[in-house]
Amino acid sequence: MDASKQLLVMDSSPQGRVTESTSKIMNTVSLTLIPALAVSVWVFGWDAVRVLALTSVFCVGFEWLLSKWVSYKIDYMDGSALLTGILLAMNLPSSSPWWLILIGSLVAIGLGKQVFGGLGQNIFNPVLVSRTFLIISFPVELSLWPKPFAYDGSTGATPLGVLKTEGVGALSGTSIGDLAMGQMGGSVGEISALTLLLGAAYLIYKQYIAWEVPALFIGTVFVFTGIFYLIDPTTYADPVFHMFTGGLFIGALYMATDMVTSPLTKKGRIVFGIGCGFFTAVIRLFGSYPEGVSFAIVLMNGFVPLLDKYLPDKKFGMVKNG
Amino acid sequence: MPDIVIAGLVLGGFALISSSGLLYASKKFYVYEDPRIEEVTELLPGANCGGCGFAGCSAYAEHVVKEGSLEDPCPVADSETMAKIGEVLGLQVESSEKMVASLMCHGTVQNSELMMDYEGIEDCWAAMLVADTTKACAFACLGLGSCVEACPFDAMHLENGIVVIDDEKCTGCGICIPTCPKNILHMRPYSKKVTVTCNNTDKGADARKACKVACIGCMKCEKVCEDDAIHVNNFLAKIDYNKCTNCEKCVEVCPTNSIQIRGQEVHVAADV
Amino acid sequence: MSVMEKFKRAFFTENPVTVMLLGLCPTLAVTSSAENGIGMGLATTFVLVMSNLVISIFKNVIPARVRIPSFIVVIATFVTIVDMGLQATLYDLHKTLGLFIPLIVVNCLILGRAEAFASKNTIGQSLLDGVANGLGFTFALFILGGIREILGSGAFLGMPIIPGDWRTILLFVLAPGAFITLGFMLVGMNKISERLEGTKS
Amino acid sequence: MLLRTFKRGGIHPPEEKLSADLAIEYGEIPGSLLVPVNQHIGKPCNVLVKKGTAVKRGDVLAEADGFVSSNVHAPVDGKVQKILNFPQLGGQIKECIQITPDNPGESYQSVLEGDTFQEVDVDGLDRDEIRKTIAKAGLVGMGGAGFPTHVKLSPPPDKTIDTLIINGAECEPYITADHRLMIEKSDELVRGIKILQKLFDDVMIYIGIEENKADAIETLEQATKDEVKMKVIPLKTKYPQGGEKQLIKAVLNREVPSKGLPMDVGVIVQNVGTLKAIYDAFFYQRPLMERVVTVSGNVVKRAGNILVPIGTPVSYLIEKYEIDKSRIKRLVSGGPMMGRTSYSFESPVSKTSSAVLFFDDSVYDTRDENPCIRCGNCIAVCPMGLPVAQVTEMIKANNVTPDIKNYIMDCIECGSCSYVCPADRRLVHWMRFGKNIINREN
Repeated sequence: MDASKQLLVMDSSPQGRVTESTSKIMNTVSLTLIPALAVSVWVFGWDAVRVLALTSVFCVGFEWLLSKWVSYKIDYMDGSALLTGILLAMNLPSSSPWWLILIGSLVAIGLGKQVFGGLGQNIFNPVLVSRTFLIISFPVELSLWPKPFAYDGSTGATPLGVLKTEGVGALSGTSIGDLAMGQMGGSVGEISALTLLLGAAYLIYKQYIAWEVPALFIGTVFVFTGIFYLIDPTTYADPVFHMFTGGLFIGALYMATDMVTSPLTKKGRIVFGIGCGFFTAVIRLFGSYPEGVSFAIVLMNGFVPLLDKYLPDKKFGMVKNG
Repeated sequence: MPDIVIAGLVLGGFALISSSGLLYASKKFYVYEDPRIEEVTELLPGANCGGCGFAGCSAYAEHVVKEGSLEDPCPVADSETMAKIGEVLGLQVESSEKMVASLMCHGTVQNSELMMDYEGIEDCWAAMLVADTTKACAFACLGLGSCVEACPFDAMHLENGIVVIDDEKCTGCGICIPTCPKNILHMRPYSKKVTVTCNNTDKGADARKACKVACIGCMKCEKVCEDDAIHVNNFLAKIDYNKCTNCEKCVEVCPTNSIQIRGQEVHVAADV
Repeated sequence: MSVMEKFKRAFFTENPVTVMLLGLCPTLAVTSSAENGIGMGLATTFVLVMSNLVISIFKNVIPARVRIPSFIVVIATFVTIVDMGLQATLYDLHKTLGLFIPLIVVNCLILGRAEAFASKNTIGQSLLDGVANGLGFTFALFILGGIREILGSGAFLGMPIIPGDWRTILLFVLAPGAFITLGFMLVGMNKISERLEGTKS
Repeated sequence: MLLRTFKRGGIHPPEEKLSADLAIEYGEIPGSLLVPVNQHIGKPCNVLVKKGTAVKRGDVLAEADGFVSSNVHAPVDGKVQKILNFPQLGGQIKECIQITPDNPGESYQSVLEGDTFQEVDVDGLDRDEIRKTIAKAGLVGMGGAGFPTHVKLSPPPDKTIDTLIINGAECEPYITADHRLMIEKSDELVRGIKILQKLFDDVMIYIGIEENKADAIETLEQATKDEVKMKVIPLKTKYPQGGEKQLIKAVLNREVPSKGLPMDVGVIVQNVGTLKAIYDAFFYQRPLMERVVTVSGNVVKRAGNILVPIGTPVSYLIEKYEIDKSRIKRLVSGGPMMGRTSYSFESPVSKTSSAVLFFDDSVYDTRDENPCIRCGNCIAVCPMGLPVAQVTEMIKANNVTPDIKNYIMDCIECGSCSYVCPADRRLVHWMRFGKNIINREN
């Protein structure tokens, strides 16, 4: 063949693409987590950095190892494994020992993602699979939450934990402002609602995540807990407290909106958001675990294929014109 | 021991009632199934390839038993198996020779120049939506492997931009034939190794320009053939396998190497 | 078929649990420890062997159309014997296995062997088949229970083998752990048989 | 100004209308023309000429075979050199009639000036006569699909047509051929529209133009200001505004039913280029032998709109516009969103080639398909409301179920989904492949 002859490219239309790519989306999501991470470091000290570094290295590492082993192609540097690592760090207490992080990363990448066939194929959010796995398997480690600004490693319960064990009375004195800024015990990323909101607002602006899911998620929790607060304020905490404590914000803004495990259509996203909120509130109010966000999201993840199938968008031309 | 007697009587009576119910049901709801269907199914290769046009081997067995004839034989089974199936059905089966799929093209990228840098979906039909050919010859094998994908017996492979068929692995099921958008796969008897490896019906000069090993319709093969087995129609030679005796004279005489012996392909065209 | 081949098939190439996926209900439910796995497996083996024996003896007497109910009656008889026998001799094990002993009746492995093998073969062959498949089943349950016991409670056959200050993964003694472990056992099994087939051809 | 648009989906790719302000130029007659025999959707034509036949400009080279077919005329005086199969713009190989012109190099403008204008009494025209003239002139939809115009204008008697929409949306990037026609030939267009108006009782005419062509809107509003039943509708700049179904939705808020045609909602849509051709056919007795082609892309030194005879090879345009051949990686006929690639520089311009675009790798370089991350962008932008991600996965798995088929057949192949896919999945190609699977089954 004549090497100097230049062959024209033949391809199907369209002859153009947006500049988006999978790794760009993943990396942007990772970048928007920086403010929340900064607050975590401020509150929990260098331990938060340690957890973050370990989860990131382990998650990317496991993805790399699995890419050698499985029969399909894995692009371990596309940012998705890194994002899983960062989000996993945000779901763990900063006091997590290294082996816990190792197991958590393996579960997230292996069991949460690659057994289903890799990126895009997993039914459940890998990070939350890992978190629920760890909560069930290691109840001791996952209930020791470091106290804010106590860089000495002393631990205590989260506000929700206090609520569950000691009742509403024990909560007097916690100010909502402190909670919103993140001055409470909790896992690395779940503490500062405002910075998470900041990051997510950018993602919503970039249309990487749908606003319906977090809005309805948080709204449903607020309404549901509000109803019970109005019925009996001595037994149930007020809805604003529920809104700003625990993993509700990171769950609603970053976990429930995960592209792979949330519905494709607007209608599906609305049902998904309300469902997540409902289950979170039910678990928080009546369940045996103090926090229900991760269970609720994993539960609703299971419904996503059904939502996709039975709540499609209206097809053009389905209405007969008179 | 009155207790055990009562228990025995109760259970026994219950058993009696139940069994009469079963008896009634077995008579009332009996469905006759020809036992030969199972026999035939067991004789069949069991690959469930679908080459016969039925949904798997048992569906084919049901068909042949119901029809009581072997007019459309299992394309994969050898003649011995078909004879056995014939025995089950009480039929005489003429032994038929194994057929294999054969590509009527030798337009490797060396012979027929690639005309484009195709970057769409790796499938011949998908490529046909973008362009009618990928090579200089409009009749050539596209070399994207729709048939390779479809072959259930791993008998087809891509080599140098065309499909190469392994006669030993090919069972002659014929699944690949309709998967070719260029319609250049056909069946030939296993023992007849001489094939025309071209499907270009353009005039000689145009065909030659498109591919170095194209059939130019020069009629030399037709003249040399003593068995009246090869004919040129529409500038393309075609072998009648009922008459071909594998004498290989046409192979020797072909000026463009467009008649080839399977298993001994000449890959580069002769300089004419 | 030789005895060796029979055992190889039952243990490996056609293992009831990891290849045929038969009798998964007891497999998943009672294998929280290796001991439970063995107990369940042996109880099933007993029922399997005895029912195979009886069915192969009476195979010519049982009418084809009512064979399934007849098989079930035979199997149920032996399950009742096992249930009572365990209650009398190994009360603790009986308590852990609980409902799953009576549920052996509906284990498809037993009915499957009765239908596919014992009702068509000689007494000796059927006995051998029962023993081989029962032990294959027991073997799979033992492995599954063993893995779950080591990971979930840090012990093997009741003996602690992991240093005391190490944590065990609680999830593995719970039901999800059984599913996850079985899943990975199937993966491993497929990988091994793929490799063996590769060396053969 | 409240701009009309279709509601669902759509995208806004960079407009890149490089040649929007450049007047239509006239080409010369090239040294050799390849006139494709089959330039329309429908039955192929019967070739009437042989090698060596001398033809005059306007002679019928190939005759329509049946109703859904269209004549092909000789664009120049010359001699038939050869009849051969040749790759077209768009990749297919079709039969072509190669003509060696008598006067190569002659300005096409002077050829056109040789034609004589003849006033036609529009009111006196008979409806069948109009359709017959249009059929004889070999008119096809010049927007890209190439459906014979006379067929489109002959709806079955049970369909009443109350609206005629003139499609001047030109929503594809780069293309400006219709834009320039609307500015420079507005009076001709209006006269063409008046002929169509005769075909139907009491028909309202809307001219839909995207707002990024403000000068065209203004010119046509000027030209139609005395007409009661003609109205220019400015539309929002949004792709695919010019898709037939989307245009009807935007202008009239009527939804063409799934699997239906515009005439099911009482509408016929015509491209502005077709109207200019109708004008030529009636007032100059000139069949469809030429068209305005936009030459653009990112490797051209200067873009342009040029009027060339049909059959002009692309290599002529490359020479005329001094394009560096070695930089061309993609040769696209039509717009970048729906246009098809071609592989030969000798491919001829046909009745449906609205633009010839030249690109290198920097605009779009094919990347490998990555796994779908279910972002849902393809579904959000689909103007037809199809669950693209799921449908294409099913096609890929070769699992085309009846309800999937329903979705596939509604795809208009606008390319919005592929355009926004962050994982570089070839969604349109899969959709087209799905249609192919369905066609093969039938």
